[in-house]
Amino acid sequence: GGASSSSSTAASTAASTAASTVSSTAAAGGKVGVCIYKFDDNFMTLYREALQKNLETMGYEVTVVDGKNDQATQSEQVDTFISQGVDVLVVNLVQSTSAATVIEKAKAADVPVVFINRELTAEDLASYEKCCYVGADARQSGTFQGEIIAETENKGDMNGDGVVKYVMIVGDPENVDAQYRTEYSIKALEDAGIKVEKLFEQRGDWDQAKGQELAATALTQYGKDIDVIFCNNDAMALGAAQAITAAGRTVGKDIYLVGVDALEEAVELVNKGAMTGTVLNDADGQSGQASECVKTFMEGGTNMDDGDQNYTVDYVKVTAK
Amino acid sequence: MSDTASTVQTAPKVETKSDKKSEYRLEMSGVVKTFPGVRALDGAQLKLRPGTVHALMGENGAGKSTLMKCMFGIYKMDEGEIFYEGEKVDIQNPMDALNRGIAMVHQELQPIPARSIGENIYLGRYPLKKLGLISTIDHAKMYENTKALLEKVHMNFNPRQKVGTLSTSQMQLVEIAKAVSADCKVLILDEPTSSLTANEVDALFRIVEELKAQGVSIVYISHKMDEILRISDEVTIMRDGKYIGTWESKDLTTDSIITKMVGRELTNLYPPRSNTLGEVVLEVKDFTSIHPRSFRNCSFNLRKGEILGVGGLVGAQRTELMEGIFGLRAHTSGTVTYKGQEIKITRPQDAIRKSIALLTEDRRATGILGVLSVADNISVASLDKYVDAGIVLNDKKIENLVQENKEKMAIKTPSSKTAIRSLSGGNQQKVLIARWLANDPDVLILDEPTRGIDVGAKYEIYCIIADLAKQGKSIIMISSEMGELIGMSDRIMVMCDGRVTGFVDGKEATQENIMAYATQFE
Amino acid sequence: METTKSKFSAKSIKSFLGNNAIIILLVIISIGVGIARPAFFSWDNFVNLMKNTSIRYIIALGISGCLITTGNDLSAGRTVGFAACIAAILLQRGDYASRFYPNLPELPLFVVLLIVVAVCAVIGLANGLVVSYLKVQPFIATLGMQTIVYGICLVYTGAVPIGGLRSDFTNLATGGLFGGQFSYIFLFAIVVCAFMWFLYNKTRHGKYMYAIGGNEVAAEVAGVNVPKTKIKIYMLASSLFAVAGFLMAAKSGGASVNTAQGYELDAIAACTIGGVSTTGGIGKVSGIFVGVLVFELLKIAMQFMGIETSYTYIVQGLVIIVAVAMDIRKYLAKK
Amino acid sequence: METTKSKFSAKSIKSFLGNNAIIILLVIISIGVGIARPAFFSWDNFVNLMKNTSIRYIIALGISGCLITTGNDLSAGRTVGFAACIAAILLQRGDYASRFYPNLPELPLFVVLLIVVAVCAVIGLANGLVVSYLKVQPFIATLGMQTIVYGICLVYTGAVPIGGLRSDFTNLATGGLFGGQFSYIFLFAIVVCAFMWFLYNKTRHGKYMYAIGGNEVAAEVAGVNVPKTKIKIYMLASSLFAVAGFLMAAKSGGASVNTAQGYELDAIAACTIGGVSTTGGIGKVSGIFVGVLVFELLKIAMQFMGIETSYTYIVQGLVIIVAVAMDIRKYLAKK
Ligand SMILES: Nc1ncnc2c1ncn2[C@@H]1O[C@H](COP(=O)(O)OP(=O)(O)OP(=O)(O)O)[C@@H](O)[C@H]1O
Ligand SMILES: Nc1ncnc2c1ncn2[C@@H]1O[C@H](COP(=O)(O)OP(=O)(O)OP(=O)(O)O)[C@@H](O)[C@H]1O
Ligand SMILES: [Mg+2]
Ligand SMILES: [Mg+2]
Repeated sequence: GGASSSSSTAASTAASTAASTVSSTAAAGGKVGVCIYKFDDNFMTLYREALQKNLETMGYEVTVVDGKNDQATQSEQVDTFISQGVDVLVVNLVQSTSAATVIEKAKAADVPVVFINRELTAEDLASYEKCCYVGADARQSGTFQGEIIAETENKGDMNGDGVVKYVMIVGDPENVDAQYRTEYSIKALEDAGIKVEKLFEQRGDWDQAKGQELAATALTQYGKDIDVIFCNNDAMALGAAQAITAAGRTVGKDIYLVGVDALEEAVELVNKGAMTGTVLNDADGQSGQASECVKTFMEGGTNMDDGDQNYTVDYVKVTAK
Repeated sequence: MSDTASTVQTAPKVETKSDKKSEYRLEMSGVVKTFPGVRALDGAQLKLRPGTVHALMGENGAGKSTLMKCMFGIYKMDEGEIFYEGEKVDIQNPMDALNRGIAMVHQELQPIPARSIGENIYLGRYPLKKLGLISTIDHAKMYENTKALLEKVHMNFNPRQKVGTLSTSQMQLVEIAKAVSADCKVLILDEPTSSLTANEVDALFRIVEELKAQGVSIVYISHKMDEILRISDEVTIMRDGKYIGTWESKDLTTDSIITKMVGRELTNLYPPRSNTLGEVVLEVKDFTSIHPRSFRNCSFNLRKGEILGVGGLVGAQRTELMEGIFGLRAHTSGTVTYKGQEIKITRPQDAIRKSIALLTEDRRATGILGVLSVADNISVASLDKYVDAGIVLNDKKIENLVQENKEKMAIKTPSSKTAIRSLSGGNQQKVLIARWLANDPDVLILDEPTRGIDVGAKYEIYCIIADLAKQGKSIIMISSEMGELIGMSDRIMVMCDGRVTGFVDGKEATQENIMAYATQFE
Repeated sequence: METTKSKFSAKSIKSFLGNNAIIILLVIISIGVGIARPAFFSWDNFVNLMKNTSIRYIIALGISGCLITTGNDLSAGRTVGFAACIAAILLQRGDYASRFYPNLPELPLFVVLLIVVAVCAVIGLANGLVVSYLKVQPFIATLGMQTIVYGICLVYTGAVPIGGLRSDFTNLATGGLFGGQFSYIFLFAIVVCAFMWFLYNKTRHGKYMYAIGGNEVAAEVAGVNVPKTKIKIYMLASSLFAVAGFLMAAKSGGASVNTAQGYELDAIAACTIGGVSTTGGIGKVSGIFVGVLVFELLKIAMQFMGIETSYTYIVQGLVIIVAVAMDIRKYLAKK
Repeated sequence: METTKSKFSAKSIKSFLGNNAIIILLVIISIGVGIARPAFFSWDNFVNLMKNTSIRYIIALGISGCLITTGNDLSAGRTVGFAACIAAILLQRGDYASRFYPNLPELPLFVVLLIVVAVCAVIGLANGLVVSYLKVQPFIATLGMQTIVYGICLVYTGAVPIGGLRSDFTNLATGGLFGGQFSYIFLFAIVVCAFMWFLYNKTRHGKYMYAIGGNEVAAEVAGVNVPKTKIKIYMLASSLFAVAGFLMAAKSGGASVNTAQGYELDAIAACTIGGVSTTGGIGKVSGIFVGVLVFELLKIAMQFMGIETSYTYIVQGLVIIVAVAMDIRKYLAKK
């Protein structure tokens, strides 16, 4: 594909190290319990599948459970894993603020924890030496969205009225990703010295059908005024793409559309010019890193030499060249 | 109806005694109540003296139940006033009525099937005991009292038994027990005996006499003339929601009441019959329920053109037997031979396909489709007949059917689109009979067909039955009314305690020989 | 009887207002929003509204049969989602890189529709059998089925979102008759509506359905084949969910296991607002349309007014309650 | 009459099996999993199971009153979540960086519990009023309320997850009597259970509740104050949801707007499995416990067996249906 990644090198390095580790090892068994915040999340589906594959190739027995987007359910699952006697826990928190409780439980049972995807506070992270965090900085994904628009020829101002008027389709705001992407995408535009104006901001709950409906409403209401449609994820962006087509508009010609996740179809649309851009959340890189951390703990090791328990993998911008 | 009303030489509005307010415990006057499409009450009135039984009479749909519901706070009157013990009152709801000492046995029974007899009787006024600061229900006392009450109405039941396991008539007794135990000043009995046999009726009357002696005012609604004359002191008659008059019972005869009620004279109680009996159509052999206490080893046959009466005491399992034959209840053994062929009926559909119909006893629970229209209710069992092109229902044909029956059976309904639940009880019954007649059945099983039906309409129903028999249809008629059984049946089968104990020929039937079989306990 | 006339008409005006309170509410909302935001009265917005309404209406019509027989179908949303996934999978572009079935030939649209309907009808059949023969309350039976269908959909799709749909498929939503103004989605909705009206009013099945809702035991006594009728109702419901899912995939240009989650609750609310009685036996095809319209109009109206989403939940909940409370028919039942 | 005896006892064995089929199922599952995964029989796992069960049991008990009166409370989950959020907000550590109310003094636990119960009781009051006086079907009334409560919670918390709870609060879940073995959460559940048993079986309120469920008109005609009783039921339900939410926040160490989302459906399913009839009038405190236990045991058992999550949905749905179908009491209702 013609999609090109234009991002810091850290991501690719992290990804490649992880990949090499995966292929090199086939260690003796050990039980890993993986708690995913929600099973039907697009990105976490890619992530957990990669993670499961990695861990299984490493020779571990893996059980993955679905937290159903409910911290109480997830806490129960953590309890069950602990009483079941898993060796390492991988936790994609439902609520980052509940990290302390999970750590407390794990600490009491002396089970190492690899937190993934949802960032916990440095304070919590530091409270237990057998835990670490592998993830990406959610703010970055928003910033990249803004930058993609700022890097367009007319700096996002499609109708040339001097202001970038935008529509924001937001995910479930309970997820910090939604809040950060909404905030930082606009901040990036402003930081680039661009004048912005919000026309419409509604919740699409990460859902394609809702993305379509909201974009359709926004388009009927504001028509040509709209310069950009920002979507917190690609599913909603794909829905918005439908609405844009139905409204007789053309991405790149009279409107811009960006998402996050780099779903295959979105990447394809980007290549065809039917979407302005998306941001890759590097599932392979992150899951590789997470597997690596699991292995370290499994083999009795500790965190990075410098004691840093934080492993961050960068996002990657995806635009047509 | 309205033109017949004018032909009556309306009785002078006799105020039986001097018109002093204090004489009455309760007075209702000028009561108007309209429902969408009907004016159910139009200046109705009722005056009750303490310590009397006041019969309230009128045709089906005359507004008797509606008037009582206004008194009991179930309906709000549009106009009119109620004086209770000399004071003008506004009865808000049943709770209010009960608190004032008004109790009611409802025409449409209101049991709570999943709870025990005791809980049903003491619902709303459970005996309590103190448990420290909180009061809890005194179960022991409740069940003890219930037992005593049940004995009073001649029911030998465990007070802890669930009401759902009782038959309609037994539930009616429970309702009566509940009302009489309410320690009331006014007691309304809306067709309390519609499914009771003579014994229970006697027991009820003894209770009524007792209450009367204690000074309770009793409103007694019934379509059974003999009961009215036996028990009542005064009679108020209504027609089309209007007050016709009040008389002392001793001045009245059955005939005069009927004339005042229906606005014309009714000479015969039963129509002449000219049916001829043919070959055996239905033969039931050794029919036994899966329920050990229900019907067992029942055998009988039914001939073409025959009216077979079924008599027995409450609990004789007549209903169960017929429902068993109709496929509503399971049986373990026994055969049904229909027109020479052994048939297997496991659900009502099978029976209906064989052209057997059953008018059930409990109209509300198993008969009417409450929220649906009169038209839907009449046509539901025979829809196959009104279909064009294999699927499309022909509304015109259905409407014709409705109009035909409305006339033939004098069903009083604002329109064919009216929901059946807003008809009076008797009119609902007529609709249900019409439903089955539309299906043109060969064997028609009628379980208490005239339950809650006024004398005029009763005669019409008897005519229909006689006519059907004449056309060669076979009819089984369960009835708790001795007169009806004797007057209408070619042959009477008597049951006791789940067994068939004997057959009596219609012409030789008397109250005595039927009762002899009906009490043949093992 | 003459005197009743005048009173009667006063009453009937009141009852007219009562019966049409919701429509009056709709009109008021529309006018209010239309004045504040003129684009609300644009043709585009009307088309947009009708497209949203069409699909929900099909779902609501499906569920109405269950409600009228005092049943329910909580598996509706998940069934719609499952149908959307299957349709999307079978209608991916040949050149789409991550095709689910890389070697699948290009199937005609109506074949896929038939397949989807057939698969979902099996779900409905299962619901019907469980309700009729195992005598599990519909609420619970279909709640169980909701979970099962979701599980099956997860297993089948692997929770991967399905995209890359053929343009002739998505054209069902974007295109239409008369130069695209009369969306094909309407066409589906109109056909379904006509079919359901006919079924409910002109066929034995419809009458039996109302009879069961009115009094199940009495219907049985009257010779209605209750189990058969119920099974048909649940199968028809699921088939309509399948149609809705098919259209939804076309409309949103893709599907995932999350598609249409929770739509059953909206549909039930819409039915109830539209006068379907959950105590059974009552409900009209036209009423249900009004109920669905209330929902969709309200959603779009709030979006137009730019009400913050958190508040829209509060407004929507209030409207559900108020709309049902305003329906004075039920107060007339008594007193 | 002698002959009936033997037949009757055969029947009663059958009915025993039928009535206890679910318990038998539970035992079989436990033994099976216990053999395959010995850790399943550990004390820790038992404590874990009982903790999970306790909170769900409180929710199910709350909802049972609504179900017994043929009502429902779909706002249960959201109310629990709202309660959890309020409790968490009021019980954040003083030194926690992002405190919701930076200057809030340290409130005693029971004061917070009272506040939470009071707030939720208002929700229940609203439900009860709408159901009793506006005559909105409970399903719809509480569906509307579900949306409203969610909206309020979103507005109140700003969708920010709440953490940094005081350790005396989380200790409710982690600590307990007898050296922590007897969790405080059990204690709550036992008190609630005893209270509800007493209420349902020994008081007028309980009898009225069953009577309304059995036949609402009958109850009204017999002088039961139906609106008052219903309002009490809905208020009590919401109050129990508040208690559950309070405990849930303590147990999961935080709360957010999504906490306990959808729990009402689990609770309703558990009640039904436990023999509460959604057609009203029937349901026992002990049965509900069994129903909840089935759910929680099954969840843990599947996790122990490492069943792939997608399949666990299918299993769970099947178990709901089978468990209710197995309850042969309903077949006996008619003979
Ligand atoms: N809830 C209601 N809604 C509409 N119409 C009603 C309602 N209740 C009664 N009616 C009408 O009011 C009239 C009087 O009915 P009511 O039940 O009082 O008669 P009744 O004298 O008790 O007759 P029956 O002897 O058959 O019991 C009837 O025409 C009936 O159709
Ligand atoms: N579901 C049931 N469970 C247990 N016992 C039942 C059940 N149904 C009926 N019975 C028993 O059957 C008898 C009821 O018979 P029923 O009174 O209906 O006979 P009947 O002769 O038809 O009387 P009637 O014609 O006056 O109704 C009672 O003894 C009752 O206890
Ligand atoms: Mg009457
Ligand atoms: Mg009987």
